[in-house]
Amino acid sequence: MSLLDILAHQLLNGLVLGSFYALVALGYTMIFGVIKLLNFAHGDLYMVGGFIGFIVLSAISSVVGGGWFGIFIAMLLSMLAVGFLGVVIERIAYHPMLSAPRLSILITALAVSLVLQNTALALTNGQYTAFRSDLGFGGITLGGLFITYNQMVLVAAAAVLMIALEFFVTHTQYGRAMRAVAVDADMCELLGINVAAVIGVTFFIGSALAAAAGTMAGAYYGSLWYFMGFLIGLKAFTAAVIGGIGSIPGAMLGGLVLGLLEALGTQIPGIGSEWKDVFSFAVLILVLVFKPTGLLGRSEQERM
Amino acid sequence: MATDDRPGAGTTPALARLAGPLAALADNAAARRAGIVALLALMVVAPFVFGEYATVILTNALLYVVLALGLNVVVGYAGLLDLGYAAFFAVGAYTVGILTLRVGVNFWLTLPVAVCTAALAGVIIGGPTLRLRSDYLAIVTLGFGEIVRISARNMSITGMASGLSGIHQPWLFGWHIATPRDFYYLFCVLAILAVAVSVRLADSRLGRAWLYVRYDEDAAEAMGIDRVRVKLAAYVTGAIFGALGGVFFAVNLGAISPESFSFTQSVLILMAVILGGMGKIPGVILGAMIVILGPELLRSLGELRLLVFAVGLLLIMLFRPSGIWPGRGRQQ
Amino acid sequence: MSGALLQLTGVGLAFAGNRVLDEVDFAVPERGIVSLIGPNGAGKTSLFNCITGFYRPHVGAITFGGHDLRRLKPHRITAAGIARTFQNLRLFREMSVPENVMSGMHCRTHAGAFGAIFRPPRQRAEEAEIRATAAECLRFVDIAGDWNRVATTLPYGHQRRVEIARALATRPRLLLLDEPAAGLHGGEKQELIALINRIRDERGIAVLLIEHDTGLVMKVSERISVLDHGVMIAEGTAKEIQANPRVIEAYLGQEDAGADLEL
Amino acid sequence: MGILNKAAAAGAVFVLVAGSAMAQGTLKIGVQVPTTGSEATYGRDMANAVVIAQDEINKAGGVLGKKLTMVIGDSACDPQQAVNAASKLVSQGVAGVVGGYCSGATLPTLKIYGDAKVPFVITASNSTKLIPANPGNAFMINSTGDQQATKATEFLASKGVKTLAIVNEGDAYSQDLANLTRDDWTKAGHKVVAFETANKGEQDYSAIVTAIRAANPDAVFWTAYYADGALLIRQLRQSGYRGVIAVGDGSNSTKLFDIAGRAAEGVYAFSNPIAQFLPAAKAFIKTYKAKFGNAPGPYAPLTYDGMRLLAWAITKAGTTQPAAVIKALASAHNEEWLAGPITFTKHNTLARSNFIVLEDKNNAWIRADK
Repeated sequence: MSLLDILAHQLLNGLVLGSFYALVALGYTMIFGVIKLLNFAHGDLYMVGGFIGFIVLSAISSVVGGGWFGIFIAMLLSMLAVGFLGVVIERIAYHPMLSAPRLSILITALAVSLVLQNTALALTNGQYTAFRSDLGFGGITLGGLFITYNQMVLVAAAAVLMIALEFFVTHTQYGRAMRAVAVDADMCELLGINVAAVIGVTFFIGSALAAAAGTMAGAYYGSLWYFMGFLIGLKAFTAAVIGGIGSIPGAMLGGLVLGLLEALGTQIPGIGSEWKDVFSFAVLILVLVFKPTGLLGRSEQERM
Repeated sequence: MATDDRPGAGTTPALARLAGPLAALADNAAARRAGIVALLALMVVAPFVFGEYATVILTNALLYVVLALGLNVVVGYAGLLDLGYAAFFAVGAYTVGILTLRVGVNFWLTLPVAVCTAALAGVIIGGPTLRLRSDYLAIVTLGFGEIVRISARNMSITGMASGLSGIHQPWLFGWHIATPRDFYYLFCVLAILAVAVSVRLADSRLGRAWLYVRYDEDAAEAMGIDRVRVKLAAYVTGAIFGALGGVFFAVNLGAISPESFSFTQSVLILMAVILGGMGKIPGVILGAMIVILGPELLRSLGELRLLVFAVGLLLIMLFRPSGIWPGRGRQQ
Repeated sequence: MSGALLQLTGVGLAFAGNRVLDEVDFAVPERGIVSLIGPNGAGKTSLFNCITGFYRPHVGAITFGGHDLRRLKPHRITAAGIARTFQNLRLFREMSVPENVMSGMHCRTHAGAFGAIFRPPRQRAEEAEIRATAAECLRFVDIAGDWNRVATTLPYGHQRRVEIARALATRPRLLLLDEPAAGLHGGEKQELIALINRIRDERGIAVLLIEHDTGLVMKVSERISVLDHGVMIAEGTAKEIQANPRVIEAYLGQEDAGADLEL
Repeated sequence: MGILNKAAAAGAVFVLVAGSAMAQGTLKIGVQVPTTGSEATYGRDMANAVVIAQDEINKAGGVLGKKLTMVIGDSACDPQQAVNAASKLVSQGVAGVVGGYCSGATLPTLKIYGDAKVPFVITASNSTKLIPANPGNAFMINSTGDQQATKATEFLASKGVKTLAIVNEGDAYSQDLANLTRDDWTKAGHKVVAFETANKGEQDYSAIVTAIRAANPDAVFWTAYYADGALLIRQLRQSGYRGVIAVGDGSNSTKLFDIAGRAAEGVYAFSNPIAQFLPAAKAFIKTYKAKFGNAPGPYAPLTYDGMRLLAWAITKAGTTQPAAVIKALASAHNEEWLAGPITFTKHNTLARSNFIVLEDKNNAWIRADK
């Protein structure tokens, strides 16, 4: 492969990986927007979404097949289920904590994450679960670049979800209410906006997006693991920070940027693949220190 | 643990909760003293009564007492969520490993180096991030924890993924600390020192400043408290506790590897702090005991061990945020 | 007003393009008692926050005893000699009354972790001083019996006084009181007036207060400044202010506040 | 310090009581395996093999007239937990220990058994790092990582491979094997064109795959475990890579096929002797299946051998005296066991290499080196 081909391939890798990061990062950033919470459990919802998608697909594949159509149905049902799970988590665990000190709600979020992870661990005995589907390995060659159909479907699906979200947020009443709550929840309460409902919808959408990513990733990569949400949760948070936490376009951009940084970062001589995660976390820390508002985030007003 | 007889002090509520290991008995100094003496006596005879296996487990529990008390300064006193505490534990352990094995330094001389290295790491990580909103610290420390673990895995000086083994057991004034019982007593001393330091820190200008910043950053700042500096002091103090724990962990086990310093390790230490009751020294000790002795007593739990802890953590946060140890909640 | 203790010149502040303070000139003399009044949303608390470093004004100069305050962080400003109370009580919850007041001594003392652990004589002396000062400040504001209670469980009026004691423990030269009379009943207001006068007379501390209770303001203040929509519209003695047509206009714009001025 | 003396006396009585209880009827053998955690499947498989050996030995009259009872110590594949488990086994007075799966967890227990002078037959752990840490009481009956590296080099070279990419997972076992193979491969005069580390639990290996494709090696060698290996194999084949793919003994599980599916067709695996390819193991497989309902896993034969070897050594020594048992173990000389003859080197490691090569044909392993 020529250097140009390698770069093109790594760009493609970054795009695919970045799509997953972006979908998960969106939920992070939306939830942070409305209740200012770093939802540590978000990455685990991605994992739960993958498992539910797998269970659904196993149940329906005899009827609809295990191809992209079956996966699409499984993904929708998984989104629905995990969306509700997100709402339930918010109601049970976070809602009573909204007025408590920030430390308490952060620890609660961590506890929720651990409960989800360890439930999956107990159910799977810590083993990997093979996600069987009928996806082929076909693709097209563009010059020196080989793109599989799976990659195309995946990136397109992620793009459609993100466009739909953007439309929802800018063109619907709930979407506008969501943005308003993100700016000033107290004021919204005074204006008669049902803030609790807006928070619920936000959790539903954010969790559903994570589930969509989880199902697609499970099918695309072919395996599921109880701990698979941890790393992507961290990476998605990094993506959200790079894009500017609280900003929806920022999360999309951040996901893609991080995907590309990782793919290209491992090409830098001297930084082998073993340093890839150190590279990502170093980027996270540097962004937080030097540009905490990220690429697209608005600067927060001075304190008080 | 002298009783407070200075003017204007009395047994003030927050201090009382922080200070005495038996704060519940704060009103009765004699009962408290008797309790402490009984506890110390039990510590001395435990290895003879319970046998070697129990000694090893108790040694591990005492290590967790030290680590949890250190993290308690960060989380319980200053209210900062640190999810990468194992990183400092690793700094201490690797400092000993590298200096004794690769450089040939005497074990006791590595102690100050470990302390300085941990403090420096604390300043480098804490300095910039403690200026930001406190939530960010959680995620930055998580990232830092992973960076330390992965770096240890990839560098030849840290023995890569296999880690370092053959770390020599130290001598102390002619006493070769070698058997599990020797280490048990060493860790007893360490834990007692950690408790004493925690008590003194809590009842001091700095200890109060941590609480001020934790309860109301703005008001604290308006009272002339430099919040970044005070938080940094907590973070670095915690780092030093962690590193000292790591130093003795390394000589006790004789071998260290990156997987001992994983995220799960950080979470277990955090659980010890929260389950027992953050900010309350006896609570933290209880938490460390639960986290270590619990799984040993309930071996049959097996796979469910962490799930049980996780559910416990969630229930504690929802229904009793002040932790298991009695004492009024700090949350509301 | 050169030689003033606190001097603001042309201070301007804007949030997201909205002007909150516009070209504000303002001064507090040494040992003066000055009030800042104005309708709700006039920018009074914002001005406080500019002085204490919580907000950073976009233009203008703020000097205190001749030193520039603009680039200082809040805790440095406190150390420089400006203490404040908060509009909504901000006592440290779950901490006792003396513990709350001891926070004020933080910027006047030095012991760190080393002192806390090894307790050398110097640290012990300092600790004794902290406690003595806290006790003395509490006596000064006439809180005597409630020392072992958690501060936030005290009656409201007492909590206000604990906040003042806490501010006094920073040993300020200027004390900013943000609506100290809010929520107090008649008798307590009289005590507050006496306390403000004692703070100035016995301790030589200048006092700047924001207050809605114009009656109290008229009684206690030597000078009064009126802020409306971020602009300083009047400055003078109580009599001058009561007679100022712009002030009356500003207050009439606010339906319910007009009555206050009559008092 | 009167109290202390009394307590010491009480403790001594306690130990005596415990000791006399131990001397009756049975002989305790410790089994150190992970029964919880991500490697629990292997641990349970090993424990099952010990059960079979124990039952057979007891049926034949036991050892020194005593019945064997196994005591499981769960290492959880974690160094600290393994140390706890080992101390517990020691304090329970075991006459010897078999097992040891994760090398990282086995390593710190060597000292504990060494201090207590308990003979330890290591049946799976095979990192070369164990060798210098062995105080002399431990015996490794699985071939070590360097022997696997040698086997890999020989086999791949025989397939005409010139350029090799090595991928590990950053853990002690796979990093060790990767480094050893790199050294052997280069020494044999070939080239390692890519040396990569994957992250455990990360699903996307596309960056590594692209790097490998760019280096275009004749073969790719995955030195770590099956779960992530399957993902790598899938993504390599998906990207259009058509060269040889080989995996180390951590990936010789049939679960590799579950995840990798037909992408694993033709993949070579280096493996310790597994039951289905051992002529002597027919009866063992039958018993195992009858008792536990499934086929024995990859380390069952070795662990079965380990238990029987220990019993053999105790019988030969005629006593449970550690020094005598250790001497008897060291004297093993080409006796035939399920997985072949055992003779130890002066480092107490297996003198011969027991590695075999497997190949995936229609998602089942067949022998590739015979």
